[in-house]
Amino acid sequence: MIDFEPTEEQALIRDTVGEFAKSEIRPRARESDEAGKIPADVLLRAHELGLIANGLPEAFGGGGERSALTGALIAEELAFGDLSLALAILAPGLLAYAVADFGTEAQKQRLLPALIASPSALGTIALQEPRFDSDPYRPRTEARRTENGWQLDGAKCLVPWPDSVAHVLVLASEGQSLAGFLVPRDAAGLRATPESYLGIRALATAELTLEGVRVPADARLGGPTGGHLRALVARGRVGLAALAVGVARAAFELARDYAKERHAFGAPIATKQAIAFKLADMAIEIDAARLLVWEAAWRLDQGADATREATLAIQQVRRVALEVSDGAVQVFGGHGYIREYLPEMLLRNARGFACFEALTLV
Amino acid sequence: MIDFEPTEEQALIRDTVGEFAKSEIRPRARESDEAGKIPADVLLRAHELGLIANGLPEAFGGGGERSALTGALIAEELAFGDLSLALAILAPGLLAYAVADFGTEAQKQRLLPALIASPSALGTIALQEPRFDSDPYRPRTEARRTENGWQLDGAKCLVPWPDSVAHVLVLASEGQSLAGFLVPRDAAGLRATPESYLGIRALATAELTLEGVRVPADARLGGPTGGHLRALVARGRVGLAALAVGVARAAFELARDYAKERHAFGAPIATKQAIAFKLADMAIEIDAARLLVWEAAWRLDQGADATREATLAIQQVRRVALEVSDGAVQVFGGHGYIREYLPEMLLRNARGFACFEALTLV
Amino acid sequence: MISFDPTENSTRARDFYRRVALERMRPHSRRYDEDEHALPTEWVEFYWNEGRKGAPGNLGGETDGFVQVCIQAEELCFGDAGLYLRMPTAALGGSAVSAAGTQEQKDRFLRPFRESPHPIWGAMAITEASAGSDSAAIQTTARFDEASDEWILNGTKIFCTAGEGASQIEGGFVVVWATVDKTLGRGGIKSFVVPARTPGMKLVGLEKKLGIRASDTATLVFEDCRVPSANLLGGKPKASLKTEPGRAGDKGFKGAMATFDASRPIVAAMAVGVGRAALDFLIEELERQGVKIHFDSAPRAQTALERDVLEMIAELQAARLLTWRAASMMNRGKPNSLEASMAKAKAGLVVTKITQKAVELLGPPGYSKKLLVEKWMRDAKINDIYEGTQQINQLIVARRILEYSSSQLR
Amino acid sequence: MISFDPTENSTRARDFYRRVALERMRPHSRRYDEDEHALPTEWVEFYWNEGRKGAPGNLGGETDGFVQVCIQAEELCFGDAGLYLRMPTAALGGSAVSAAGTQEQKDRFLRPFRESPHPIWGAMAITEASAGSDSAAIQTTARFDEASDEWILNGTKIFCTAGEGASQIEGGFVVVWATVDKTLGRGGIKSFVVPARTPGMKLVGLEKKLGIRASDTATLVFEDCRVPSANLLGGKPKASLKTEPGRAGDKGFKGAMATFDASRPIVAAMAVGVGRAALDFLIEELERQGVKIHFDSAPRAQTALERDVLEMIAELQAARLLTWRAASMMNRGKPNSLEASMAKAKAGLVVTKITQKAVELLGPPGYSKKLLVEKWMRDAKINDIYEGTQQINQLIVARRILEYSSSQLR
Repeated sequence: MIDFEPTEEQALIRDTVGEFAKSEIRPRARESDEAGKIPADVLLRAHELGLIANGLPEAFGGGGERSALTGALIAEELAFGDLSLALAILAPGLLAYAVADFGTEAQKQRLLPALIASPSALGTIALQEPRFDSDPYRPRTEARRTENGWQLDGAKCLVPWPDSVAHVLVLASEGQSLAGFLVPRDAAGLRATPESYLGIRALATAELTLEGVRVPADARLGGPTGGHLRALVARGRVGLAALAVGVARAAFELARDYAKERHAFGAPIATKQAIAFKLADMAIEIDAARLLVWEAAWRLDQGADATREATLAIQQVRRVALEVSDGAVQVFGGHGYIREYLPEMLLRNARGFACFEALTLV
Repeated sequence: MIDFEPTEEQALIRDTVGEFAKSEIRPRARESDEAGKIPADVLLRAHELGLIANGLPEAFGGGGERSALTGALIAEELAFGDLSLALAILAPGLLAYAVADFGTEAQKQRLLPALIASPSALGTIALQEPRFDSDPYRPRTEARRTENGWQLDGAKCLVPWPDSVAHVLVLASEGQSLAGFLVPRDAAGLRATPESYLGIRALATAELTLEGVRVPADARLGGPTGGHLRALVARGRVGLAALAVGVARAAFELARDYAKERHAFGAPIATKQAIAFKLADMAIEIDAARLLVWEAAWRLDQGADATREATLAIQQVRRVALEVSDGAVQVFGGHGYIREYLPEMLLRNARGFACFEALTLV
Repeated sequence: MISFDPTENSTRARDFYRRVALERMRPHSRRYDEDEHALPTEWVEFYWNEGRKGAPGNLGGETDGFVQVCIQAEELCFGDAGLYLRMPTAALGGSAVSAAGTQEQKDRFLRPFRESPHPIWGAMAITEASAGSDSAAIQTTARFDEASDEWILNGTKIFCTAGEGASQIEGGFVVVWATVDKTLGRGGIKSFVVPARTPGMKLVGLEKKLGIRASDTATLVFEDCRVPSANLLGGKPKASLKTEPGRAGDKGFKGAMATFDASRPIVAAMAVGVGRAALDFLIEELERQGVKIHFDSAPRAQTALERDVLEMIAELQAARLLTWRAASMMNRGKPNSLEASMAKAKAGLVVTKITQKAVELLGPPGYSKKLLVEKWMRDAKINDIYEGTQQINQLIVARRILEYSSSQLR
Repeated sequence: MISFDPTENSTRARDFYRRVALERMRPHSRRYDEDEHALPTEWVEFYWNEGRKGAPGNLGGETDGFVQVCIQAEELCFGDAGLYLRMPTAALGGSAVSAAGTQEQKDRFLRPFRESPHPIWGAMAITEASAGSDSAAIQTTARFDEASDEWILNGTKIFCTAGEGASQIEGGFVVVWATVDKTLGRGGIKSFVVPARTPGMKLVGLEKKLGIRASDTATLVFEDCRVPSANLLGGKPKASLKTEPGRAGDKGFKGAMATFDASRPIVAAMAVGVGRAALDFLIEELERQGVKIHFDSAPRAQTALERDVLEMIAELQAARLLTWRAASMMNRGKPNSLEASMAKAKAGLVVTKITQKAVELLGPPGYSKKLLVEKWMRDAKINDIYEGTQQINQLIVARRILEYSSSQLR
């Protein structure tokens, strides 16, 4: 039956995370952006919520409650607090989810227990590439068979790269198909360079260059033949799209509240149709985008292919997040342009969704 | 020196044509649209203004005052009156301008005197093709050499087709290059079917099918080797773009005046920012588009290649004409949707610029 | 629980009405678009005798409630929005009676729609030349005549959808908004049920429109048009009518207003149907031309055409989901005025753009009368205008999100 | 005569300032973007000693007048908008003095900009915490003290561009807007020239901004800051100051306002420069990547990338031409308030979108600090905001086209 009400449990999780975002994340957003650093204490408190573990298999210490829809609700709330922090908080899931979804039994047993137990991210995923035409389905990074494994060559960027990372899942083209390879941080031929971007400045990311990186046969996610990772992209887009909705909502609510407080020509600027209608459009676009994200997440939870829905959602949300955050700067006027207020940061962060192709966040 | 003031002579012509459009064309716009017919008397009075002849070579009875810029000023004013009528009024120039620009001396002598003298269009031009990917620079219609001339095969549409037409200039791909061929109306293998479109309903247009149409060697515009017609497309786009500006301006002025008269909630709707700002954006976009058209026209008058400027102008104006006419319907509300008022017709006409690729109107 | 899974009932209804759309409406689309004021007999007869019964052998069990109603409306307008609006039903007039009428009024006015041997129509008459979005400005008056115990209506109504059928065919009726006391502004406006062929109600004209031409948009004049006091929607005992006419049939007006919140999701669904007609055709036609739309191309490696189509698909689905959400809230008995206006605003805008874009992307054939796409572009535009214009719905949304009254945000 | 042909003077100026942009500004762009409040010494010195002299061996003959000024501004902001705003010039303060000052005031305040041995700055201080677009709400007061024949200023000004240099470096000055009588609203607002280092004028802070970080945006506090009566811009004889302070220096305020119409085309040209920096880079980079932009592809056969770039080129050129038109009207001595606001509104919006799009189309590298595109996106956004926000300019345009007063359309 078609319905749009989360379950009571989902509503509880959403509200809990929302409260956490409001009281713990948002107040630290600006300082983290200026310092280019994630406050460790927030990560620890977030870990206590068990958001990631909850969605991973019980067999390896998780809660076994995997749901992309629930994940989308969580991601939106976290990003409503702050995008950099949301990504850092969800980072421990990047590799864990990929392994849980596509790994062989052996790979799960080898990696999941630690990934689930650790408060910090022991793994990450390398998907985007430093090119204008970066293509998640057809990476330029190549994997070629060697007699006893694989050789990887190429370059990646925007790879979440906390110090705790021990393994990176590198997505590469293996002939015509998309495959993933588990590469140890210290693998020979792998070089990681810290990056600096317009936005998500608090999040540590790296550009990776892979020159003749050799990995053994069991490093291929899903085994030598399995693990066709196209489905990973759809899942990765849903998570990002949910984050983008959170960023847009943050911008909208700031703009709405400011417009009601700020007076010009003797009345709140929100009483001017030019402002009020802009806010109305923001609200409509955000709700519309969220529903597209939910539909894609719901399909994932049905075990259906969500390539189409995820693509539509991320494409829509990419635009909406930018327009709404830009609109928030506009509503704030001069105050939107200075770093004393958040809109300029939201605009910088929102633009990031033009580069992030997919991250396994849900 | 960079300047945006027409010469006194241009201003005089513009105002004369503008007055004609207001008093003679606009009042007949609706009836012509409903009847699907151009009122002959308007064409005759328009002919007396000598708008076309004025721009054609003196040697053949013209005024020798050819200027794309002046032509753009005229086209905008006529289309401000009505698009169908503007096209019908300018139709006598379609073939004449093409021959004057690209014809051999012999072709000019053979065709121009009659084309210039006749009040009705003895010639027309066939450029658009009935395909979603119709491409003015690379028509599917093909011209192949025969021992004593050329054979044409293909299909054309949106060909202005008054009864008076005796010759049609068919644009075709001759190998890699774009060439034009003068085809008599009664040529064997040429079939003309009347068309009916969403807009420009008063203008008679035809779909042409050419099956093994054979024409002699001297039918090729510019002679067997000359007459490279890429430049014709740019000129044809400038004329259309100028018409589109006129349509947009008509829609804007109707909306502006209606918004000042129409009251709702105790005040003219123009006093609502939502309406007022929409009108402001219309005005800005129209002026911006006009300047792009002028620049392209000015380059033509300099004898420079205007491919780039004409493409930018037509692309911009295509969007602006649609948005402004749609906006006018919106400002009129329910009245914008009924045929008692003009906005719905302007919207239908404006959409036509998505199909018209180029017409030699200036 | 969040779910995008229609019930079996909805699926059957969707398939049934889609077949109706393609087999019973499309074949007549062009004819009744051109023959503007003709009655589409085949369609009207079919709908009255079979169509309205819905999918044969209706199932029991779970239904999507109002969402299913939206799905049906989408399918029928996927067929033809003009013919949809010409369907013999009580339409908005019926919604007003069910929402605000007394039991007696419901029986009296709605039973014929079940029992009449021939097709009949209901309609709602609100708009006036100088009262569009601003219904408080209504000039049509209703005077109570104690002697005859009747209301006497005087005024002119325009843009009355289905007004021809509802005013002329025995058994139908028009719900007319009129003021019993101009000094009371909105408070003085009541709605009255005027049965078809009531003396004093005259059909003086039918609009010539850009689109939805199969639908009759009437101008109705009321000259000393008398209806029994029992026809005041949600009527009050006569006594109060004399002493305080302002308080008469309050439920009537509020209820009639309420019908808009209830109808907006359906209107939005109708819009989505028109948009889908154009979009589906575009995609099929492009495929016939060898252009396939991919959902997995890199954003910066797409063709302009592909990106346009992806945007159109996403926008239409966004409008559909907003519509379903607003409807599902009604299933849960939640107030949905904000969500209904969001859906209406988004759907109206989206389908206007989609259909205009479809005409463009198909090139000259899209602009030609040979295809129906140009008609769908004309039909779609009404969704930006009627049942609350784009701007009115934005205004409602703005007021709700800002928590402003209609006096704080005009 | 309509012409798009720049004079030889303009061409030489354009080439000169383009070289300055690439050789003297770009090399410092990243550093002074990161080192936000540092003085860009190399640039300031170069500009003061050489840059401002313009193209060597200036020609006589025809010039494009104000259009040439716009061309120069575009080139320098093509270099770096932040550094441009940090140039040692009298800037808006200077425009106010030339537009509204008495001859004596022009000599006294502008001569130093020709003769000072070291770089100096001028600035205009209008905005206050609670008076942004709404300058009538200005709270800063000016009280006339007969005894000392001085004006006494009290209040706080924010968002004062070049306010650090203008308030701190001997020889510079700040034009301050203040009210001599709040009851007079706009009529009570006058402008006063406060020389740098005047006691009572304090620099209390510099904003940390999204972009144009090389430019100093100051908060200035005025505490019993005294300036001689002769510093009232366009001042009137003392007598009237006592009897009717409201009428003092009317020319002053109107003139200061007038400087906005005069400056808007230049501000629009600055915007175009920033947009062009991003667009030119995008096109060059795409070519390096093997993507060529064609101007003759069929609309429905374009790549999404190609169409985006064509739109960006068209939009930027449209903004440039609106700008030149507004400037050329000044050459002809025509009022250009409407055209100036059109140019400002269009340019601000266009370059905001173009730079945001350029970041997107370049993919991750565009988002990275390795390139300057992300900086240009940050710099560009100011054009939607300062010197009259997008909305204010739309409002001005709307009033002009509707012939409404500021009270009829708020």
